[in-house]
Amino acid sequence: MAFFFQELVNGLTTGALYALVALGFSMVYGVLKLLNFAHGDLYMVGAYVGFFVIQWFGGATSLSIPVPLLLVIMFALAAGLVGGLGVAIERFAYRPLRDAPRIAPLITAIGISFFLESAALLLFGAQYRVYNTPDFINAHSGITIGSVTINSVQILVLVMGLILMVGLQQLVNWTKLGRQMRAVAADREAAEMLGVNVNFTIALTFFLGSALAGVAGVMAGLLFNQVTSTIGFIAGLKAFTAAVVGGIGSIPGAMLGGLLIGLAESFVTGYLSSTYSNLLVFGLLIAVMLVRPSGLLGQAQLQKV
Amino acid sequence: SSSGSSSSASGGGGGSSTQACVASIGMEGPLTGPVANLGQEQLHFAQLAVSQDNTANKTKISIVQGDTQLNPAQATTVTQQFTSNSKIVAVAGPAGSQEVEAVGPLMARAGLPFITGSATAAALTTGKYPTFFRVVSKDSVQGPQDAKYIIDNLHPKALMIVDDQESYSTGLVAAMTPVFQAAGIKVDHESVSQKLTDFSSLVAKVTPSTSVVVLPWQVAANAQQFGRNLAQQHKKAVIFGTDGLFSPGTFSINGSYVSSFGPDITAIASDSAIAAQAKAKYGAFGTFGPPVFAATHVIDEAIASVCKAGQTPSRANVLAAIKKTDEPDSILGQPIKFDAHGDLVNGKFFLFKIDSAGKYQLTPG
Amino acid sequence: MSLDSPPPAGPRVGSDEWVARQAHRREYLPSWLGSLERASERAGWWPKLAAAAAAAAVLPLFGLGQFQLQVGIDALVIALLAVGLNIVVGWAGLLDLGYVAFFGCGAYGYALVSSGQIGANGIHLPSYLSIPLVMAAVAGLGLLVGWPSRRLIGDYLAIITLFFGEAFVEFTNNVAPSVLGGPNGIVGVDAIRLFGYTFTTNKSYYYLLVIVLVVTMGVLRLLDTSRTGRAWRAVREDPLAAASMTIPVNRVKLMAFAFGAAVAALAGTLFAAQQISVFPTDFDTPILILVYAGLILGGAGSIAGACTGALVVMVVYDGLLRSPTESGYLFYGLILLTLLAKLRPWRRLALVLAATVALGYAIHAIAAAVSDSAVAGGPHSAGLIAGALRDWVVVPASATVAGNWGFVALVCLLVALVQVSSQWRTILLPPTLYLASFVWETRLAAEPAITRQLMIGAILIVMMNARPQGLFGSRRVEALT
Amino acid sequence: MSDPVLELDRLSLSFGGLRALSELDLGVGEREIVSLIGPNGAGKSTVFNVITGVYEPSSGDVRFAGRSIAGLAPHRVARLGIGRTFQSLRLFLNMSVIENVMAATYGNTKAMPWESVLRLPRARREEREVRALAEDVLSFFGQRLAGYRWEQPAYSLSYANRRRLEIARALATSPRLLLLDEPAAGMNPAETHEVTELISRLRDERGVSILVIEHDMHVVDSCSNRVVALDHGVKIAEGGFDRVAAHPAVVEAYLGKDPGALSDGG
Amino acid sequence: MLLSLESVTTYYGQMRILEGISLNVAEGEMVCLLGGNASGKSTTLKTILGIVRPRTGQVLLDGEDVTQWQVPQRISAGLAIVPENRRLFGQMTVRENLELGAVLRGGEKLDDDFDRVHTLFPRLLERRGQLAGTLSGGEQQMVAMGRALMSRPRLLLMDEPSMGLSPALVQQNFQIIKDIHATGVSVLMVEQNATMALSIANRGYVLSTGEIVLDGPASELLQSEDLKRAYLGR
Ligand SMILES: Nc1ncnc2c1ncn2[C@@H]1O[C@H](COP(=O)(O)OP(=O)(O)OP(=O)(O)O)[C@@H](O)[C@H]1O
Ligand SMILES: Nc1ncnc2c1ncn2[C@@H]1O[C@H](COP(=O)(O)OP(=O)(O)OP(=O)(O)O)[C@@H](O)[C@H]1O
Ligand SMILES: [Mg+2]
Ligand SMILES: [Mg+2]
Repeated sequence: MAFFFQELVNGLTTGALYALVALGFSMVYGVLKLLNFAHGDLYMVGAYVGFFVIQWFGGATSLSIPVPLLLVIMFALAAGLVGGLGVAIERFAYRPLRDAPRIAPLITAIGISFFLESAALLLFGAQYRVYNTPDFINAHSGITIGSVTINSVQILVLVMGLILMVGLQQLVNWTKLGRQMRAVAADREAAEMLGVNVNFTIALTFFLGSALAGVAGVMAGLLFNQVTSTIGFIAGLKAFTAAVVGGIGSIPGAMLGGLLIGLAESFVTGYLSSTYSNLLVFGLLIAVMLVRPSGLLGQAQLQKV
Repeated sequence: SSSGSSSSASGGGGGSSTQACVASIGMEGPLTGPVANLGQEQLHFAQLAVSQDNTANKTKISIVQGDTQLNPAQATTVTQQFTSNSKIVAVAGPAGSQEVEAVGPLMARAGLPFITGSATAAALTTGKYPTFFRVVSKDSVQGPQDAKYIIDNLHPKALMIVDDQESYSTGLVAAMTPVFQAAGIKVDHESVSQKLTDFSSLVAKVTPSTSVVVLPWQVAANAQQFGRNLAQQHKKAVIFGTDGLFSPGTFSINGSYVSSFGPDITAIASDSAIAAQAKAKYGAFGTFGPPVFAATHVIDEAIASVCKAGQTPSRANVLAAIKKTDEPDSILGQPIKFDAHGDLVNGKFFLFKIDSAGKYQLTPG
Repeated sequence: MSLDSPPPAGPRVGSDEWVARQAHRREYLPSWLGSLERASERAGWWPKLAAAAAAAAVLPLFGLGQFQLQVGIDALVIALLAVGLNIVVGWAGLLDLGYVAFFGCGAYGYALVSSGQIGANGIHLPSYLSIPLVMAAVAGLGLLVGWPSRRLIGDYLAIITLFFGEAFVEFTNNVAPSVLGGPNGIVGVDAIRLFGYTFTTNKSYYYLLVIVLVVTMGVLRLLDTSRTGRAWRAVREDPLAAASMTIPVNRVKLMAFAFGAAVAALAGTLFAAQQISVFPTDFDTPILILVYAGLILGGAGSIAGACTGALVVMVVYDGLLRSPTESGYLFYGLILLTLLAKLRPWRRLALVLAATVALGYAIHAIAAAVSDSAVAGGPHSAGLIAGALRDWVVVPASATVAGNWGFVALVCLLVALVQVSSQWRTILLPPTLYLASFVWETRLAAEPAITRQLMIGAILIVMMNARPQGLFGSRRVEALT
Repeated sequence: MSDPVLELDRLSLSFGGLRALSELDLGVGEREIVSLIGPNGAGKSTVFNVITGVYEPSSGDVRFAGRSIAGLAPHRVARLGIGRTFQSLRLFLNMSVIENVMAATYGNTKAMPWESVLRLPRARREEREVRALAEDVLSFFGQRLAGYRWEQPAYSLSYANRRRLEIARALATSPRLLLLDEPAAGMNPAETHEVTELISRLRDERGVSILVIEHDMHVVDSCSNRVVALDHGVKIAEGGFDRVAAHPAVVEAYLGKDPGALSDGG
Repeated sequence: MLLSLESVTTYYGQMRILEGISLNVAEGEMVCLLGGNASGKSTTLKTILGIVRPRTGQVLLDGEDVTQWQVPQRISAGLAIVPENRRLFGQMTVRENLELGAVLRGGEKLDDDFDRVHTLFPRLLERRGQLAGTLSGGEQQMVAMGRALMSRPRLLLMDEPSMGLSPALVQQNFQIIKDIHATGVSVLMVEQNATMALSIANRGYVLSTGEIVLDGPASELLQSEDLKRAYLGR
């Protein structure tokens, strides 16, 4: 039973991380119907930002500021910078393609992904950069119940993930801004006709989505300790999967999808086989999709004929 | 001044002929893509070797980069690029055994010598690729040796062995597993993708009786994370890693073992200059660079010796010179000499145990 | 077909002449580009294919080396894949992200039945049996994978097929290593032997691929203009309307999957035979990306577009960008072309170019006067470019850090250029151009492998922005629902 | 009424809680034009969707030429001989005008892909026939869809011509029964008049039965043999135009108290 | 003059849709724009609102050149549109749709505006919590008009407000338009239903293939032979 709970905690933590990345991905999809394959690379940039913040304040072993402050700076800076990067990308690469066939921005997104990944390789080098989280966040200071351990980084990830997800859900559903975002998502031209500043709204969505990716990147750095230019690919893939399985464009769906994948991976590895874990997880997700073709929480497209 | 020139008895000196000794070396490795960290390290050490040897030998050797992304099809294209470039007289690389399998025939047809610093599959040196050499030992030597060490010294009742779904890793696992099984040890064979960075769920599977986890991986940072996950879940198993895990500063889990085809060049007095230079120029490095340094150095010296003999450094001449290589010492802390199939004669292994400060201590074994 | 009823003249109250006057209302690109546009609109499809085939056939006569031939082969394989993918994506409108797995299945299938892998002596089927067999088997697999397309639409189908693609790599890596070889793949695959001729050399494979590609394109063209092709496109346009017009939508979608898979398998067999080996990593996402890039850059929905796009992408990515010299030409060439196309009038172009040249010499002179080491590096480009730029671009002795910052500044400047007014753009252009050159010579040319990835990314972004519908794609209207 | 071609028998359908159709009986006879009228949201288009298999009825039956077709897939219904148009146009916009029409013959042709590729006799014959059929149905609209317009992409057509093309496409399925959903919507009075004539000609020259939804009373008045009025999925009146138009429930729910008040007052 | 277009030419991509259109709407006037399908009526409205930009020519509001203005700016200056096909946000409630109409009026209380809309369309008060997508066609049209009124426009642009509505609703609709006009809002209306539109408008323009081919007072246009033949003929 302890084993079960241990795998549960592990699954929830990675799942929360996937969910955050998926959330940003899904938001962007919501307003632009764009599969932003560069989303994972924004996450990678976020992880680098976190790493350089640690370096800037003296490195993991000799921090010159208190850890909470460090964390705040890391998250704020990653959110801001990566969010800004997202906005720039939207302005530069996606905006000219707003009215193009849907598949065109897909290739642009791949181009962006190539570009970001190799730019990181060029600027930061190929070697793995290491956070050394345990040196400044005591990994053993978490909660231990029986033989199940939840370390403090996992707690941080779970709590922050939850807060961000709920906050975003509130923002989209109950604020004027959220209403504008939903309006743009539903019918861009109609929204524009009402005076909604479509460019601003889309830029804002990109900012939020990318900032989430940045924050998730820092969390991944804290959790997995390492960052290199290629970590974005897998993260992007997981986000895409989570978003689609949950029902693409739906915020609770992205959360659910992320958690589901995290848990599935954890339990499949734990109880079945790590060798076939990806195959089995894929199989499971395919089964989910076949039962619910528009994702777990996605509404079946109401097609009025 | 460096170990390279001081240790090389065969080459040395430099081209005394009036003509400058000009040639190019192709460098094949995963310079981008998922394991760019390995490829870039290899490239950096090749560049270091060439610049040192050029100064020492008064040669004008340059490097042509070929990015394979550890993908055999790309390696084929790169190799075609190299074989059609007549200036290229030898190749350092490619990195992976699959790639060697893919390009071996092309290299042979072009008479282009190639020396890898990391392809260790046993099947490569059965004589099918006459221009192939390697400065590292093969799996069939390292695997059983490591397994024997583990059995004799760590006495596990059960162990977990995790491959990373690359040819390097699966090769070693295939060589080790029978030895463990013959010794009656319960083996839990797992496998994870190199791209995975979270091992907590795998670590949860480490049972209390599992006292050793063997990680024949290429990405040291992943092993570090594995070790941390072990500690977080209060698991006591000892990590036994191979070559890729040799990476002081990155992999530093107290009490782990690393078996490596290269020594810790930072700890070898004669290598300290190179190590310092590499560190200053490119940052931290692991064990994938030094063998490529050695490979490149072998080529450099071969070219220099051809020039010195008054001949043009053609592929055939360089190939002949490489075959004759006999370095009493090298950056790898061992002599370099090839057998008829291109394997290193008497390839050595170095075993390190990591202490609580993260230092790699050479362990006799 | 009668095209002779003349379009009516000027507008009259209440009459509906839009279509009639459409041609007169269309604006073409300026000058010679416009004439090219018209000319290519007029030329027929089959003559164009014949001309392209002839060009491909005579190309090797101009002394292509082994490398160029290899690039040609790679490009032709990807083109074949893109043409096959066009059936699924371009015609049937199904976003299939697992397509490359069919390629892999074709290659592995051929490798298994044409090597020593299975059994004591292996199976060595003759090519005229193995190729159709593999194609048929993979087409069957296509039906299976396409099965979810009955229920899933759009991006939901995309994810399922993406799983399939990933699963293929996982499968070949992990399952039955004694048969599939695990990460070590299958080596020693037989050459293709047809009509008593054994294809061994690169040149022979080049010609084989040209023939196969041309025949495939021809076949697909015939299919496209038949009831099957019309049904595919109808399903893409509006599945419900298609169903209401007697088209069995699911069957037609599955057929697209099967045909696409068969073409991919064909490409796979040729690939395996030419490479003499197959490995799981050969069929991973990067290949998929290249195929998609080619298809969409060329214009999804058009056979010619798919083929041309793929050839362009591969020749650039695999051929030109691999060599630092050529990628230098490409870099400067693209900059010049962009300026030529975008900067109007000519006077403004001349002004910008002159300012850039002057700026460079000035900076170089100042830098040289201040410190020798500031110009000690010398351009990294080879050949002509280096000569031309020697006294113009500043390259410090140790330039990694300066180059990196330059790169960041360059990206920022480029983003800024899009935002500012046109006067500011003219003013900012010369420093941007100079900075671009600086970054190239100090940093990018020194890292050809990384630069290759960077450039292909940048090229994809710029090309898609310049022509969202692709090179050959015609303007598409997506139904407003 | 002669033998009915189409017969709806106590047809009901709900969307969630909404009862879009309830216990609807309706028949269309051979060579008959029946108009379906009713306020917005009455369930008129839903009737079409149930007949053509887009929706499955919750209860009740649909019989076409004596055979039950409820729950059949749309393409099967179409092959049996029911052609339709859509209220919100659903053309194959990026295909040419003639291809739009030719595509609709898929179910009535048989050439396999390889026959098409090799241009075997059957494929060639079918292709000839299909083309002839397409030209024939397009020529039904006089100059409107003739000549140079065949090779134009459908998106380049004007709205009215798109409506015509939808009708042509439906005709190409060789239907016995044609379902037209607001064929005159978005057309000006002159064009509307043309459509009215066209509908009558379809019956007279092609011998098809027609069920038509229309809001324009002039159309309904001048071409229908019989009018059925729906409200909230329930039939509220049936019969000749004059009778239905005078029916108090229809006036109340649909026509408004004072038809023509505004246009007369202007 | 409240609104005037001066030889406006508009393109969609490579396609020229409007060819030098000039038209005026005075304060308090109701003007209708007629024309065959695809003659560019909607495009004209979109050009006025700023959704598409003219390549040449000017759009003037109160004599001021607003050609380069963004849509929000123009809406603040008093324009609003009831778009073709209503274009409601189906997944949002009626209330949210109305609120979006006042999107530019940050913060201030909207109660007065809601009251105004609800007195014009009492039905919308009943249905304020319902998802707009589930309304009947006529109710949707009411929401679209109410939504446009939320921004307190001086000039209301209407694109085929009676399209697809049942006869009863068409009449009701025209009555509402008259009411709105009576409250002092100027109206520029695109309509297929030419007779009805001209019967309540002051002036009219006729568009054909992107050019204005006829214009004048509504009563004169109703008599025009050309127009009769093309539109009213039967
Ligand atoms: N797919 C669907 N899901 C849910 N409700 C639907 C669906 N299709 C139609 N409805 C509802 O069923 C009712 C009848 O719709 P229908 O389209 O048949 O009306 P109609 O009579 O054609 O109206 P109109 O004249 O406006 O076209 C409406 O309330 C509509 O909202
Ligand atoms: N977004 C667009 N992109 C390209 N072409 C367009 C676009 N919108 C409209 N068009 C074209 O411009 C022309 C005029 O369209 P517009 O919508 O202005 O006509 P309209 O007079 O409003 O017709 P309708 O009576 O059908 O509403 C049409 O040919 C149409 O195809
Ligand atoms: Mg309807
Ligand atoms: Mg319109």
